[in-house]
Amino acid sequence: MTDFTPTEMMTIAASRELSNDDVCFVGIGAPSAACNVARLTHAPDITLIYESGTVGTKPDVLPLSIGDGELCDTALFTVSVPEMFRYWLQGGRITTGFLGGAQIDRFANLNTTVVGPYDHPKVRLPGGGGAPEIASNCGRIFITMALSKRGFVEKLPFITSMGHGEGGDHRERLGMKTKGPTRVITDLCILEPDAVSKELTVVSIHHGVTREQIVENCGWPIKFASRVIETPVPSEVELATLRDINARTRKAHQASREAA
Amino acid sequence: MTDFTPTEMMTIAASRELSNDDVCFVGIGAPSAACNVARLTHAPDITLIYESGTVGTKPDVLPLSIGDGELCDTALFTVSVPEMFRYWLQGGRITTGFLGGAQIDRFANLNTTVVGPYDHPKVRLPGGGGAPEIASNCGRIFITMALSKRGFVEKLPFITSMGHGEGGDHRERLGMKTKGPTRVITDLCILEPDAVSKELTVVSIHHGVTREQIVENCGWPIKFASRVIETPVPSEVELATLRDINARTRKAHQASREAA
Amino acid sequence: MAKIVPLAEAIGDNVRDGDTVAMEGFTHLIPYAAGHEVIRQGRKDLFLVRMTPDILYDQLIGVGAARGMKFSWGGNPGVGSLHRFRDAVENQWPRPLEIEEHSHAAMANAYEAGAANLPFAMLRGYIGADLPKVNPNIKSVTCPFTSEVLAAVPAIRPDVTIIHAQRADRKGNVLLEGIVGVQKEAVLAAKRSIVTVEEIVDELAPPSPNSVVLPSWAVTAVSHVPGGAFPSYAHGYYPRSNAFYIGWDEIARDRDSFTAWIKENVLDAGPEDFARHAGKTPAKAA
Amino acid sequence: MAKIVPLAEAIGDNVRDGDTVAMEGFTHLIPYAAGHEVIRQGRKDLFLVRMTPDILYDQLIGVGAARGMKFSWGGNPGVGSLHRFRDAVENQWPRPLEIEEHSHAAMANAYEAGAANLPFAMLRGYIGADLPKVNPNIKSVTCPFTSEVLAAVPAIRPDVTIIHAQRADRKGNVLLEGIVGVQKEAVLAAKRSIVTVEEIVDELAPPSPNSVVLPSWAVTAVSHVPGGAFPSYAHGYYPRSNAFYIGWDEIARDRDSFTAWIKENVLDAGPEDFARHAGKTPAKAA
Repeated sequence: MTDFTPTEMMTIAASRELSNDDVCFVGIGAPSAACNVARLTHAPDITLIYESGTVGTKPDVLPLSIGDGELCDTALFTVSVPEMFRYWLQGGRITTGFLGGAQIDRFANLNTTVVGPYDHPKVRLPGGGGAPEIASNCGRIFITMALSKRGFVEKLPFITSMGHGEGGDHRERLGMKTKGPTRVITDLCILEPDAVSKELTVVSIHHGVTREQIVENCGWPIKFASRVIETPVPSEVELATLRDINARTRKAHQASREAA
Repeated sequence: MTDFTPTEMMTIAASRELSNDDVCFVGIGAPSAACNVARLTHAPDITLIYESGTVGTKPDVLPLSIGDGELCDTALFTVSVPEMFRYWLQGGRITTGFLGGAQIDRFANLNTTVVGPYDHPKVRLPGGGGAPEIASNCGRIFITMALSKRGFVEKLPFITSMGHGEGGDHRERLGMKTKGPTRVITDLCILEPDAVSKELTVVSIHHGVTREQIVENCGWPIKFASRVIETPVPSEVELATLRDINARTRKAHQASREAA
Repeated sequence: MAKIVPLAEAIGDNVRDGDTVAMEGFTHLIPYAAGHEVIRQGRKDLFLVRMTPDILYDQLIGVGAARGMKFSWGGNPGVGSLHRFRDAVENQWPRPLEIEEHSHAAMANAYEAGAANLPFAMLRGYIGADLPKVNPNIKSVTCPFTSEVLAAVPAIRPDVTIIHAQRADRKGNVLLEGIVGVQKEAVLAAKRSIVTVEEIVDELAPPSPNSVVLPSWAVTAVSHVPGGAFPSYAHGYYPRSNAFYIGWDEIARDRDSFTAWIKENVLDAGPEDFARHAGKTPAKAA
Repeated sequence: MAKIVPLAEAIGDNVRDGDTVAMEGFTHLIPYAAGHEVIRQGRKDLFLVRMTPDILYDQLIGVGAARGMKFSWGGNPGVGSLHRFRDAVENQWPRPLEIEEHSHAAMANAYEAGAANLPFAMLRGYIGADLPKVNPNIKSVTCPFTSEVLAAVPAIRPDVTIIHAQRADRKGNVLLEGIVGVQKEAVLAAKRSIVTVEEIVDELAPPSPNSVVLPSWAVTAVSHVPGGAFPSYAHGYYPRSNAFYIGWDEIARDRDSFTAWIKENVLDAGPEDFARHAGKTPAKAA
């Protein structure tokens, strides 16, 4: 299938990275869609956890918030938020965490806190929430963000959650044993940190996208790996599954709007 | 009623100290009997907590262990043991804790750990269990122990849980804000710490007991308060309630022995 | 023992100007009716605490009831910004707002430490993040066995915690079910606590011996306010109004439309107005 | 994902000579059948961890399977001493037993810290008590905000934790109910874990969304052993045999009668022998 939107490609590319053995800490938006597409296609036994405390959820529609009733109704069990962060996240039980943000730098550090100085911000963003500890305690991190000059910046005004810090072995030097961001999945391409420098590097370009588009939409001089492939286009099943769950979600949210 | 055993007197004297507003951390044996007699007579709304995690229990028969099924079946709710010790005991939510021990000294410090040196004990006792933190975190402590020279000793070989330490303001000096042992209820008399020195002092003598008996059964030269009363004898209701619950308990344990 | 009283009395007796107040609820069971009563009674100079300040705290900030806020994520979930919160931080309208910002993990641990009567909480946290540079209440502690350095934050000990729950019995024992968030910890960490409930029943009847229960003697006041969590939800009673959350973006973007909304829906309304949301659309899991 | 296997295989695969092993259960759900299998397989040099070592650990100590024990209360509840434990400590029979002794609060916090992947636990504890003088694993930590000094103990991280639970589903998800003790923490703190269960069912069907569940991916092996907690009990299945606990005092007092009992009831028996205790006298709360 070549009739898909860039966001659909991003979501489906993310879903492919997940397997039955994954225990995922899911965020709202693209990660939630990606995880549930994986669950409904190639990874039926994947475990999805939302930070509201719901473990092993199988939502029929995507939640608007991290704590929608649907998540609890379909969960294997639900724990308190302190337990979620202590036993499950800090306990090292999560294989894959998803993050996103307003801004990212070349070492996959993220900012969701402020634009401008912290004490006198130009734009006050929502803040980090679970991100600082998701970034350090999950086995690996996937980041989903649309590629844009505003989002992919040379220097972050604030590091909300650390990716590869200043690059190289910075994580190890700070005592972290987890991998950190291993994939950044955008609407145009997929990036991976370079094995040594940890600088994000294009490894896969989505169908129909040019290198020029990627360069133009990145705030730093973006590097390409020596071998760059084309991201396989969404299969019919992937696309149908994503569109179905999005349609069910729209319908459910509309119903709740009418009932309100 | 004057037809009662010393142990019955001890249990009933302890039960009288409790009120509807008390939240009690109950131990097995005399404390469990005393708390349940209070609940079945003058303090129907008393809250009984056993360290196994059962909160607001109303057992029909007395438990043999701290975690008998009866305690959970009749509880308002049951929490994990870490929660019990963290939120409820250390959280400062318990008004009255009960302790006992193999040995006690004049400042109501207790030993349930060893007789002889710790590394080469003559008798290895079960150990402290919850006692060290019950002693410091409950609002006040009641101790029930039969008065005997073996139990009431001049010097403890090991302090399992601190009462008034070396006496005086020792608790305050260690930063404790709780009262510590306020009553020691024995089968012969009731002791209270002196207001200043904190040395245990006889304040009430059970019916039919002489001062000589008390002196002879204590391992240190025991002091009497300037005003000593006679402990009111058990009422018919108190005695009937205690004997009923003891009879029910015997019958239940016998049944379980036959079924075993 | 908890007193079972009307909401106005519960708030009047227990929430004071200048108090540190936690109104908790992680998407679920957010105590909207109680928060509106706080606004109606004109409380001021409050220091608000909450992991996920959402619309309710946007409202409290927008009317100027708060001098400060301790939080870990201040947004409208799935929708975007909290415009009143942003206006306060970016433009000091209607008054400046002192902020103390943490991560979720730190806040959750800090409530837990408060409930456990510890002075601080420790966590494997904030590694490589900038918050410790701007928040002096993030320090460190060293393990006496391994010498590992961990992050440390002060325990949260609110003057008063306010939550919403499914039901209470006539003695004031409270049952929470579903996404229970940090509510139990927030209540146990506080000096005083208020719980609004959907129902008051003869028998609490928890479905499991291990259900989440707050005993009457650990709660200060219980008030019967059906629908009191709307537009949040009460598992087993009514669903979240995602539509309201989406609609709030428009209302709160503008100071005047916000102020008009508050007058009509808070100042000129009462706790009884929440009842129309209770059970209107039965929750799936009822 | 947990493997559902016979008990002999679960123990054979996961318990090794020299391991630090926690078989937890606070009066309720004590994994007797699994402990007997450990004895039958001749494991040795184990370092046993448990808050309340009762008869099961008396048996393991009495057969000489343990090199040491970390504990907080070592008695026969409501009855008296553990004679095999005393014989090991007082007379080094059948071998010396290294002990590391704590309070309940410290042990519970240490398991909790293990589950939370922290290197140590802190508590307001041991004030004025003598244990810190004889246990070098009790240290202190200072609050970086208030300068208060708190007790600190190392986190418990067993090589393997063994527990008994009411039921599992066919994927290996486990439900515990009633007095749940420290079992969840002990499993999450361990490298490997074995759960014996009364029943394996198609649907786990927890009675509440907040029931105590261990997901299959947090457990190593599940074995179906009905009656496997006897003479302890399984809430909803069968009651505690208080009579057995009372009778044990006589059996364990003497080395020969103990050894004869072990031969007859452990060495010459099997996990299937526990089945006769399952459901024989239905529990009240079933």
